[in-house]
Amino acid sequence: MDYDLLVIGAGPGGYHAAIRAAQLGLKTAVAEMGNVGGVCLNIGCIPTKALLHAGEEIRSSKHASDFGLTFGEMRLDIAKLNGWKDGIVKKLTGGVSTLFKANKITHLVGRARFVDAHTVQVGDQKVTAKNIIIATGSEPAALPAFPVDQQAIVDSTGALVVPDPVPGRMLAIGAGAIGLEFAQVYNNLGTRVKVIEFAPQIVPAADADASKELAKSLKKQGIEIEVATKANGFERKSDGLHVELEDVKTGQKRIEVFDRVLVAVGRRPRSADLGLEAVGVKVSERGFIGVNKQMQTSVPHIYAIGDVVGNPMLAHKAMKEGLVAAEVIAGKKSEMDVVGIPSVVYTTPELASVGLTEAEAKERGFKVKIGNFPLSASGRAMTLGDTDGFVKMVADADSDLLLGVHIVAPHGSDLLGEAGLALEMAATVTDVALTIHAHPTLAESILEAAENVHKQAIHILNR
Amino acid sequence: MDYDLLVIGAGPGGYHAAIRAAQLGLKTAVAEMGNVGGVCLNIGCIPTKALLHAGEEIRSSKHASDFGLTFGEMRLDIAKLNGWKDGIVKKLTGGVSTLFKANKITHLVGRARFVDAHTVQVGDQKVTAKNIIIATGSEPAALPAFPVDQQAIVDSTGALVVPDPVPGRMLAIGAGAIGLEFAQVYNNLGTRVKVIEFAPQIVPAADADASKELAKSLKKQGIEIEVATKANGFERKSDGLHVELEDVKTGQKRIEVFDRVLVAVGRRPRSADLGLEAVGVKVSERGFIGVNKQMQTSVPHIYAIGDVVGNPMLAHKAMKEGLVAAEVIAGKKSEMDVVGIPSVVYTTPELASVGLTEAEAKERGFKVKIGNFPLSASGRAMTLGDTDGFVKMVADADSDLLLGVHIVAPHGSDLLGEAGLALEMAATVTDVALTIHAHPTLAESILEAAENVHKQAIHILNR
Amino acid sequence: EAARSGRASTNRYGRVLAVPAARQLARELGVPLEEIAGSGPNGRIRVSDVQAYAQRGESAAAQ
Ligand SMILES: Cc1cc2nc3c(=O)[nH]c(=O)nc-3n(C[C@H](O)[C@H](O)[C@H](O)COP(=O)(O)OP(=O)(O)OC[C@H]3O[C@@H](n4cnc5c(N)ncnc54)[C@H](O)[C@@H]3O)c2cc1C
Ligand SMILES: Cc1cc2nc3c(=O)[nH]c(=O)nc-3n(C[C@H](O)[C@H](O)[C@H](O)COP(=O)(O)OP(=O)(O)OC[C@H]3O[C@@H](n4cnc5c(N)ncnc54)[C@H](O)[C@@H]3O)c2cc1C
Repeated sequence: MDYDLLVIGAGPGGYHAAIRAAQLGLKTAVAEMGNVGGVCLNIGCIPTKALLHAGEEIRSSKHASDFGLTFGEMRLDIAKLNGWKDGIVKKLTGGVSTLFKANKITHLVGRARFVDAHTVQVGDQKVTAKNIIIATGSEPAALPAFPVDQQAIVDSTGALVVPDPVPGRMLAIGAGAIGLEFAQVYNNLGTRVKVIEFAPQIVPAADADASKELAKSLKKQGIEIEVATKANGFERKSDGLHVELEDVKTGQKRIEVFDRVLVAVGRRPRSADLGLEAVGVKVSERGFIGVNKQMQTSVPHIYAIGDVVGNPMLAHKAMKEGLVAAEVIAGKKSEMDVVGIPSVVYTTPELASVGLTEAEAKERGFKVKIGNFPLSASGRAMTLGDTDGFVKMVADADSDLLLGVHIVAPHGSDLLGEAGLALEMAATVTDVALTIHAHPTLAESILEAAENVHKQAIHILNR
Repeated sequence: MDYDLLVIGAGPGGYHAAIRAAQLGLKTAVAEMGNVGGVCLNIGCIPTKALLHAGEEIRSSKHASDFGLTFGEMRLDIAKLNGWKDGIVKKLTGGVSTLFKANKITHLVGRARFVDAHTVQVGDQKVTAKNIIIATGSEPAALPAFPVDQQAIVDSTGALVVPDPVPGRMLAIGAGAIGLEFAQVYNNLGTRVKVIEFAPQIVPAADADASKELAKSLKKQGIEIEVATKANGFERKSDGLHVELEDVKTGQKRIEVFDRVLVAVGRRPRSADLGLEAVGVKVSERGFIGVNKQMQTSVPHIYAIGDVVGNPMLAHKAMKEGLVAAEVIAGKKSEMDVVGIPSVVYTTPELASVGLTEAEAKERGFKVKIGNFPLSASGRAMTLGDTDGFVKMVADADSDLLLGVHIVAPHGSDLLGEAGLALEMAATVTDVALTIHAHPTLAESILEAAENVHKQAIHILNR
Repeated sequence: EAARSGRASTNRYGRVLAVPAARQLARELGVPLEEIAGSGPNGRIRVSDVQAYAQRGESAAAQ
C-alpha cells in the first residue's frame, strides 16, 4: 500500500483528518481536485465573514454620529474589497498547504474515484491506501425555476464577488445562515434587500424566540423579511427580473422586481461519481453516506466525514468528524460524542446557539424552565452602541441541567464558547450562575440569563 | 430595628447586596452619599468603556482602507461624545434606582457613619439595622509630586471628561488597566500619549507573555510605553509641564514636556471617617477591612465587601461579595468560594485573564505545561482585520488540570467567559480540547491553545 | 478528623476539585467535600457525588 491513509477532499473535514493522522504517525495523502480548504476557506465560511466585517464597518460608521463622530463622504473601492477578501482566502489556503508540507502529508492533485476498496484513481495516477476517508463535502442545491448564471441569478459562490456597482434591489431566496449573511452584506453595501423563507420563521432550525429577535433587528436595519413565502419563477424584463412571490398560507401571488436573485436554499452532498457503488459504500436516497460513531461507512476501512455524511452542514462538525476518523484509524478510542453542535449566523447581531431549543426540550419531555436576559439591560452592550438581542437559556427544572443556550448579540459567536463548554461539561444552571463573570462584559448576559432561570438576575425584574 | 439590612454605599458591591437581600425577603435600605452605581457606573467601568468604543471606531475607520473603504474628513464633536457617555451612565444609574424601587429597597441619601454597632447616622437621620454591609469602595491613590487639579494633572475622574481640543501630549503614570485604557482612548482621539510604569512590565499582575504581547500591540498603535520608569515631579513652564522621568534601574533622569499628566497609580480603600473604631471593626494598616469567607468583619453582624476589603479592586469581585454577604445574612450557606477572579484591560486588543499565570503556577509547585495559539493563525481574526494577540493556556502536566488562561485578543473579554467557567468546573485541558467550537470564531483560539498543550493544535506547528 | 483536615490543603491542587454547584450543595448539606471521592477526572466532584455521599451518611445514621 502507498499510504496508511488517503483522504479524498481537502476541505475543513479532510485537512483536519489528514493533519491529525500525520500527527499520530500515519503516512497520509490527500486528494483534492480544487483548492485546498474546500468550500469553507475558498467560497464559504471565510470570505463571507470578510464581507460581513466590511459591511459592519460601514454600518458602525453611520452609528458613530450617536457619539459625535461623523465622516465626510464614504467611498468603497469594490475591486479592493474583493481583493482583500481574496487575499485572506489565499493566506489561509496557503497556510493549509504549508501545514501539509510541515506534517509530511502528500497532496495529490486531481479528481478522485474509487477503483476498488483500497485503490483510488486520482487524476491519472492510481493510489493505494489501507484506510480511506471520504470528505468530498457538498454543493449548492439547485432551484429549477431559478437557474444560476452567476450574473442575474447567483448562488453563494456568485454572491461572494461583489459587483460594481452593487445591485440596486436583491432578492435572497432562503433565510438560513447563508441567505441572511449575504442579505446583511449587501444591505450594508447599499443594496435594497428582501429575504424570503418558505418556513414560518427565519433560520428554521433556531429557537423560535431567537429567530424572532434576529428578524426584528435585521428589519430595523432595513432588510425586508418575509417568511412563509416562496418564489415560483421569474421573467426577465427591461427593468429587471419580475419574480413571482407566493404567500404559502393564502396562496396569494404577486410580482416584485429585482436586479439580482440569490438562491440559498440549502446544499446537497457530493457523493455521486465517486464509484461508491463498486466498493459497496452505502449512500442514502438523498446522497448522504451512512456512518457510525467512528465515522466508518458500511465498508469498515472506508470512512466518511463532513457535509457528505449529513446535517448540520457546518465546518466545525466536519473538523471534529475528521479528527475522530483520523484518531480511530490511528488506533485511538475516539468517537463522535458531542452534546451539542454549535451554530452561528454571523450577522449583526449574531445568532449563536448550542443545545436544545425550548421546543425541542419540551418535545423530549423535559420540564423546561427558561432564563432570559435582554442586551438592552447590559452596560457593556450600551457602551458598544448595540443593544439588540438577548441570551436565552433552556434548562431542566427537575435537575437544573443546562439544555441549550440561544444568543442573539454582538460577538455572540465568542460568547458561545462558554455555552458550548457548559453543555459538554454537563453543567447545571447553578454552575454558570456561581461563576464570576468579568464586568462589564457581554458574557455577563449569560450569567444573568442563568440567574434569571432561578428568578435571581440582578439587572432585570425576574417575572 | 428599622431594617434587616442596611448597606452603606450603592456601588456595584452595595447594590448587588441590596437587591439580592431584597430578593430573599429582607427589609433592606441603602445609604449613599453620592450617586447610585458608585465608582463603577459613574466614573469607572462604564464611562471608560464608552470612550474606548468611540476611540475604537476612529481606529477601525482608519484601517477600513485595507478593504477599500475610505471616508472623507473625520469630525469629532467632543461635547456630543461626553454627552453620549454621560447618557449611558445616567441610563444605568437610573436603572439601579428603578431596581431599588421595584425591589422595595429604601434609598437613604447622605453620608453614613456608625453610631453604635446597630445604629448608623445617615445625613441627619439615625437608622437601626440588624445587619450592616459596608460597601464604601475606594478612591484614587495620590502621588504627592503630582497634585491633581483635574486640569493639567488629572486622575481617572478628570480624564473621563474629554477636553476640547484634546491634549497634544499626555503622560499616563501607571500602566495598569486604568492607565492603559485612557492611553488608548486619547491615542485614538489624536493625543500623543506616553505611559510609564514603575514595575518591569505593563499590567504588573498579568502573565509576563501576555503583558509583552499587549505592549507590542499598543506600541504598534503609536502609544509610547516605558516600563521600569518613574516620574519624580514637574515644573509648569510656558510650553507645558516639564516632567522629570527616571529610569528605575540606571537612575538616569531626563525631562520631557507634556500638556497633561494622568495619575493612575492605584486606589485606596475608603474606610476612614466611618466610625469603625467605635464599633470595633478591625481595619488593616493600609485601610482594608478584614473579612472572612462569609464577608463578616470582626463584628459578626457587620459585613464588608468590594474595594474596601482588598484586591483585586474589580467590580465583579465586589458584586460577588455583595451576593455572598446578602445570602449569608438571609441564612443561606453562601461563601466567597471562587477559583479565579477574571480581570480585563479593555484596550484593543483586550487583555483578559483568569487563573494562574505561568510564573504563579510554577511558584506553587505545579509541573507546568503551556499551550499557545497566535491570533495571526485565526481565520476569524483575519476577517476582522485584527490579528494581534494570542491565547495562552497554563496547565498542570501531571493531572491535565487547567490552571489559567491569558487572552490577548479582540473581544478577549467575551472569550473569557469560557475560560472562567472551565476553571470553576475544574475542567481539564482535554475537556476544552474535546468541545466543539464553532467555526470561524475567535473562541476557536481557546480550543487550539488547549490542543497545543497536547501538541495537537491543527493550524500551527506544535513545537 | 485527620481525614477532614483535608485533601484540600494536602492535595497537590491546593483546593478540592469540584464543580460550583457541588461546592454549593456540600455547604448546604454540611458535607465535607474533602471526604468525597469525586467521579470525574482527577476526582472532580459533581452534584451527584455529593448527593450520593449525603445519602450514604443518612442510611448509615439510620442503621
Ligand atoms: C457561503 C457559505 C458560508 C458558510 N459559512 C459557514 C460558517 O460560517 N460556518 C460553518 O461552520 N460552515 C459554513 N459553511 C458550511 C461549510 O463551508 C461546510 O460545512 C464545510 O466546508 C464542509 O466541509 P467538508 O470538509 O465536509 O467539505 P468541503 O468544504 O465541501 O470540501 C470538500 C472538498 O472535496 C473536494 N472534492 C470533492 N469531490 C472530490 C473528488 N472526487 N476528488 C477530489 N476532491 C474532491 C472539493 O473540491 C472540496 O475541496 C458555509 C458554506 C457556504 C457555502
Ligand atoms: C476609571 C476606572 C475604571 C474601572 N474599570 C473597571 C472595569 O472595567 N472593570 C472592573 O471590574 N472594575 C473597574 N474599575 C474598578 C471598579 O470601579 C471598582 O472595583 C468598583 O466600583 C468597586 O465597587 P464597590 O461597590 O466596592 O465600591 P464603589 O464603586 O467605590 O462604591 C462605593 C460607594 O459608596 C459610597 N460611599 C462611600 N462612603 C460612604 C459613606 N460613608 N456613606 C454613604 N455612602 C458612601 C460612594 O459614594 C460610592 O457610591 C474601574 C475603576 C476606575 C476608577
